[in-house]
Amino acid sequence: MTPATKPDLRVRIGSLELRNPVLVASGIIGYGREYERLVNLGAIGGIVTKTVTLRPRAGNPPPRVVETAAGMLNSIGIENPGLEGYHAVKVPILRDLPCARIVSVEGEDVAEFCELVRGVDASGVADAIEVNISCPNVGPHGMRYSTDAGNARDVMTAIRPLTRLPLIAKLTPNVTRIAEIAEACADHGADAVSLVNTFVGMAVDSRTRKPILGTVLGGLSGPAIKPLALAKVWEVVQAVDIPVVGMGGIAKPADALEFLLAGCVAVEIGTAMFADPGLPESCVAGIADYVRGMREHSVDAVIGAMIVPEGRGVIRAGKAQRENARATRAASGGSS
Amino acid sequence: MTPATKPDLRVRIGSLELRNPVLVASGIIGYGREYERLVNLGAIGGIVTKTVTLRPRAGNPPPRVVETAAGMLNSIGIENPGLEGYHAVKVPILRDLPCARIVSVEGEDVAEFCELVRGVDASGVADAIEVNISCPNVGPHGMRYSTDAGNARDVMTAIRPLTRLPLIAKLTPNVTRIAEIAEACADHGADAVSLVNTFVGMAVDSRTRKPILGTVLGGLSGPAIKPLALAKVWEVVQAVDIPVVGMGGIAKPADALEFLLAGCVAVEIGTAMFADPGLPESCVAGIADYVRGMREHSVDAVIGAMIVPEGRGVIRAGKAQRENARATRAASGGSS
Amino acid sequence: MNQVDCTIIENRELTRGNFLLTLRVPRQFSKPQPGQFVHLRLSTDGEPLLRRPYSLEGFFERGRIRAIRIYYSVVGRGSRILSMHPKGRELDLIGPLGVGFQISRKKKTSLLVAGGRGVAPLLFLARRLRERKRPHVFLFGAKSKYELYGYRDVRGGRLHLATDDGSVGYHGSVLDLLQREWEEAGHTPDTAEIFTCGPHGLLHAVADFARDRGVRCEASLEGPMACGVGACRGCPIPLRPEHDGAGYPAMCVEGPVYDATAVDWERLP
Amino acid sequence: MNQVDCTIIENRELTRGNFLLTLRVPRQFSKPQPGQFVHLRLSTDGEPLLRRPYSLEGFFERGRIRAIRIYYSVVGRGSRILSMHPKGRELDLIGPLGVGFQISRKKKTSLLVAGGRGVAPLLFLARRLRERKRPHVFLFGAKSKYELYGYRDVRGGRLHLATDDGSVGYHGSVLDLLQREWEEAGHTPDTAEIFTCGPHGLLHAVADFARDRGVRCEASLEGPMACGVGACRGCPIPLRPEHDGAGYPAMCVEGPVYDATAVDWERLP
Ligand SMILES: Cc1cc2nc3c(=O)[nH]c(=O)nc-3n(C[C@H](O)[C@H](O)[C@H](O)COP(=O)(O)OP(=O)(O)OC[C@H]3O[C@@H](n4cnc5c(N)ncnc54)[C@H](O)[C@@H]3O)c2cc1C
Ligand SMILES: Cc1cc2nc3c(=O)[nH]c(=O)nc-3n(C[C@H](O)[C@H](O)[C@H](O)COP(=O)(O)OP(=O)(O)OC[C@H]3O[C@@H](n4cnc5c(N)ncnc54)[C@H](O)[C@@H]3O)c2cc1C
Ligand SMILES: Cc1cc2nc3c(=O)[nH]c(=O)nc-3n(C[C@H](O)[C@H](O)[C@H](O)COP(=O)(O)O)c2cc1C
Ligand SMILES: Cc1cc2nc3c(=O)[nH]c(=O)nc-3n(C[C@H](O)[C@H](O)[C@H](O)COP(=O)(O)O)c2cc1C
Ligand code: FES
Ligand code: FES
Repeated sequence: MTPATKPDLRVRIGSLELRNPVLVASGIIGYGREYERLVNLGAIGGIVTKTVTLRPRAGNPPPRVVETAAGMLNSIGIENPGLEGYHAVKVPILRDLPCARIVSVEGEDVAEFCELVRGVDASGVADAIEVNISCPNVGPHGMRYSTDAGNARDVMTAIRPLTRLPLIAKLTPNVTRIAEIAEACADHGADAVSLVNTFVGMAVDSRTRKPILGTVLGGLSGPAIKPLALAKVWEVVQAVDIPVVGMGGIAKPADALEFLLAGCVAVEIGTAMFADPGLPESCVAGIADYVRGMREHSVDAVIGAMIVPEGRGVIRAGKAQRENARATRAASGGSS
Repeated sequence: MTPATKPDLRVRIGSLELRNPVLVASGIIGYGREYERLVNLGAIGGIVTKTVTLRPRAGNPPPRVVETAAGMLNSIGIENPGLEGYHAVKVPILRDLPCARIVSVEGEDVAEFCELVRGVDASGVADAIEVNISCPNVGPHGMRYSTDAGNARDVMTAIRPLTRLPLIAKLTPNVTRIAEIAEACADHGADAVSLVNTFVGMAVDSRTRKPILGTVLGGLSGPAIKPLALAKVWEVVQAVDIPVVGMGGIAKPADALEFLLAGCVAVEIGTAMFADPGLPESCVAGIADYVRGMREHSVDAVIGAMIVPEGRGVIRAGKAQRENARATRAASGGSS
Repeated sequence: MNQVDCTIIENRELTRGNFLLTLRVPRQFSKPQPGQFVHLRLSTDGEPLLRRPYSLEGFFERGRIRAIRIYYSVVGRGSRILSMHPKGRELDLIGPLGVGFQISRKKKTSLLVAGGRGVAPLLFLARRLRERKRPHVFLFGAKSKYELYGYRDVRGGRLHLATDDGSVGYHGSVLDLLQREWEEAGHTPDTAEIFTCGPHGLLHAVADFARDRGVRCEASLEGPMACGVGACRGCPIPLRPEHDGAGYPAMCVEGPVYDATAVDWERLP
Repeated sequence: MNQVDCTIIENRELTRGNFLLTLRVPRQFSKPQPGQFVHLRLSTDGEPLLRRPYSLEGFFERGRIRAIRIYYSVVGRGSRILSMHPKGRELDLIGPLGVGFQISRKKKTSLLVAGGRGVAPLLFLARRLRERKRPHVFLFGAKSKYELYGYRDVRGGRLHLATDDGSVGYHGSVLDLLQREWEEAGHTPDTAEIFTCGPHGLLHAVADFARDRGVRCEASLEGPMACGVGACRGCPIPLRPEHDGAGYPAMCVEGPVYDATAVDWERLP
């Protein structure tokens, strides 16, 4: 077990063990099929599916995407086949994936969330559920759930008894204090929180004098938001004990490391994958190299290892778990 | 008065008439002196000074700036000579400036805001006051004022009787609903609101495992935030009737136009000026060209001229005023 | 479809702002159909952030060398960067993507209606029609003779040119040429079909022309794309009300060539 | 100080990743002092967003032609872009900026302590000292002989070299050279002063050396900058506790050359 051996990159989100901390974010890779020739899913931790809603959604009118400085705005509007379509069309695809399958769901009210969680649980192919209480693109409903800690609590309280799958609550950054919402989720049964979803943004075409997106407003993602995403993560890792999954603008392995160092147990890769489908795999390699460079043998040594200046914060998220994992591994005497 | 004549770019913020709608943002150009050889202040609308606080501030420990994807993080910490230093050192500089002088102030509580407004009013060189209730870099105090509509109301209510100068409340974007704070300012005496101040952000150096900024968190500015700034502006222009001054990521004339089209009566140029000190002047030229291209003779034709898709919003900000201006000019039969 | 590294053989400015890019592609790049596109990564430093889609102007095999050609205009930051790439530079592309033009089983005359740089995929199609010995007529309109790229290659069928400034061919729109060809040659929906590519306004007009007459008509569409492979749903094709329920086909996988008479042109970006 | 457009006369890679850039500057560019810097705009498309500060390696006038030289290393995106700019390209720069090295009125021997690419402003200073016929000793340390740039130009004073790998000169640190020079030549605070530029660790050590002996010592500092002209307060120089009350001098206007014994090196980024 010298640093030269293959480092142990396994991490846990509740009862789910991932082979490494690199996931693909929701909305980026569909349900895995479209990118199957471009991404080696067997090398990464897992994927989060496009969000499933109860009824099918055709999505928003075009244009739905526009590139901005180091970012992109989207207003997809959760185009998806609905829960029935999920069962009929997507479950068979997910069944064969060689990595963890985290199914993302979003309801318009508590009852819908319950139905979705029951449905996904019954589908038998989900390794975890990402509870999308944060999409900025589906009007007042999504925003309502996303910006109010009380609603987050109601959703989590209602769905928690319905499944034994790990529940990851996905948070919006478009709030004054994201930690409040994270706390509400942690206190009411979430096994982890993931953040950030997109930031509300807008672009205007001065030639046509029109907003560029059909919906006027959309969600900003990509490298432009990385500093903002990290700050939100920083707020949350100091507020909750459950694991935090970080994302927002990751475009190279060093970006993924910033999130892990800041206390995230795993990361999700989004927009930058459109240009570089190999990015999730290269992040895995970069993290392994980094662990080796630290002369450590497990990614646990990286998570939350940021050196925080005196009096400027303490990372709580996932700490107990990490210490526990370390102890277990020490006791069992070995890594993979 | 054919479109070929020089367009009338004058705009009003309360009782202040600007020769054109292009200002330099607070914290970018000091009090005008440092950039005097690089910027033709006589060609632009005005400058907003570095924020003045009651007591001198040495600012935050280094590093204070770091470049990110299409943006920069800063944690200057309002380094300034305090109100006394302002009187002694800065007033003489401001006196000679060939453009409007908007003095930015920030207090740690209502009493400090009052003292600052009285002091700046008495200094006799301010054409307006920008009330900075939004700085993310001075810890709990700034953030407290910035994220709570009640505090905004208290500050505005207290300072309004102390001066006849136009008061422009500068808002933070780091809130769930910025319109609430804008409304509180509008209802309690603000002549205008300006937005956005920086977004809270963070960067980590994975090589040293340390946060890059000395304060861990800083404020993100530059082109990266333009879509976010526009979305905040869009929220505010639909909520208040007073003029809105827009900023955030303007790096070319077309960016300035996006803000004007979305309903801003003026814009402030920030970070992008560090690379291109001629930017404010080229924005003025670009706006004039655009007015000509529309075959109009006044910038009033641009402000709020965005074509909004059916049912997706109505621009209120500055409308009455603009219509009024149009009527007055029509009656007086001419522009400049 | 594959992600491959290819090498710039040539990247030449033909007329002001219009470039012909020839790329050597490896074996893994499967044989493309006319109308298909590739998704090009223009830089690896994140600027621009997204890939850019380009239709294929042609595919060529000579011995063991395979090459593709793209005809492109400099319109923004991505294409500007592309125009500066020297010969020998490697480019990462994903392709061939999307569905191309579908030539009817039934032997019909293909009317190819090209506007400006939209000529690119139609040149590819014309070569294919010629190989298959299918009758076709090539109608090509552009601003001026300087924008008339590639038509000298068109050999298998009749060729009619139009320019806005009258510098070559008919002085006016290619739409007039279509109208004239239709009437003078006596085409019917049973004997002819239309393939078109060009500016939005032209496609819209050709689509109306076809719908009015009940002619089969395919257009190669353009619009913003992110993934290019059908995963992100960022490239919806808006359909006319009578197609409601079909949702929004994705331009990148169900297009970019699509039934022009079904598209709601008012709502296409 | 002015904003001027200047033209690249030469941009040559001397050793792996280390470039010498020669720029023709217009008349409005006033005569710079050794230790001053220029703020270069490396691209106009916003990437990178900020200018980059570079010390002057030299200033040359021949007839009506004025030129400056910069010796730089490729370390990140900005310098990489700079390294790709061809001869003839125009670059927008602001300068000369900041305060340079202050040679004492009183005639002292200047000990120039250079580490790696930090040699650049000291070469400029050495030329100035030679012109003024001031005694000086040039101590230069680098990783290996390949990083020893420009020392052949040093003609006015004694020269001692050190390399980490022993490939040329003393096998070890330039700090040892300073120590030896100090002792062997019998310098005192009254007869000698130190000017230094190089990596953070070296400057810190030289500063400690100087403070211990009460020698006047100026260092050319580096750190992130935004405006470069004193407006944004983004480039604070942290001072040692005994200088509390002086606040944070701005590196760009009160530096980049600053009293090394006053700097709090632990807190300098
Ligand atoms: C399937 C497909 C095939 C294409 N084939 C070709 C081709 O063969 N040759 C060619 O020159 N171009 C083609 N295009 C268009 C090409 O993709 C765009 O010109 C390119 O993406 C512009 O990138 P940019 O960074 O230079 O411009 P940007 O900076 O992204 O944009 C510059 C301007 O062009 C507009 N624009 C951007 N993308 C598009 C687009 N896709 N359609 C219309 N307007 C756009 C923007 O609104 C903006 O006003 C094709 C597009 C698609 C979707
Ligand atoms: C007054 C002054 C004079 C300078 N003179 C020279 C010179 O003569 N020759 C030369 O090669 N360089 C010089 N530098 C440093 C030079 O400015 C940086 O190397 C350059 O800004 C890096 O830009 P980049 O975009 O290539 O790197 P970035 O992508 O910005 O950064 C790459 C890496 O370098 C680090 N870095 C960035 N800027 C600095 C900096 N200013 N100081 C230390 N580390 C930094 C970053 O943290 C990062 O790790 C000087 C700096 C200052 C302030
Ligand atoms: C095109 C697109 C579609 C997205 N769809 C979803 C979605 O359906 N559900 C969801 O939770 N997040 C969705 N997201 C948000 C991403 O999962 C992620 O939170 C966000 O993009 C930030 O990460 P990035 O900057 O790496 O892209 C979408 C993002 C993009 C760009
Ligand atoms: C270095 C720096 C210092 C700033 N200082 C202040 C300040 O003192 N007061 C203030 O109200 N805003 C300050 N700001 C915020 C700007 O005025 C502006 O709101 C913000 O940068 C967004 O605009 P931009 O993206 O164009 O830079 C500062 C911004 C920067 C980059
Ligand atoms: S571009 Fe992603 S689905 Fe078409
Ligand atoms: S870089 Fe702006 S004050 Fe020095």
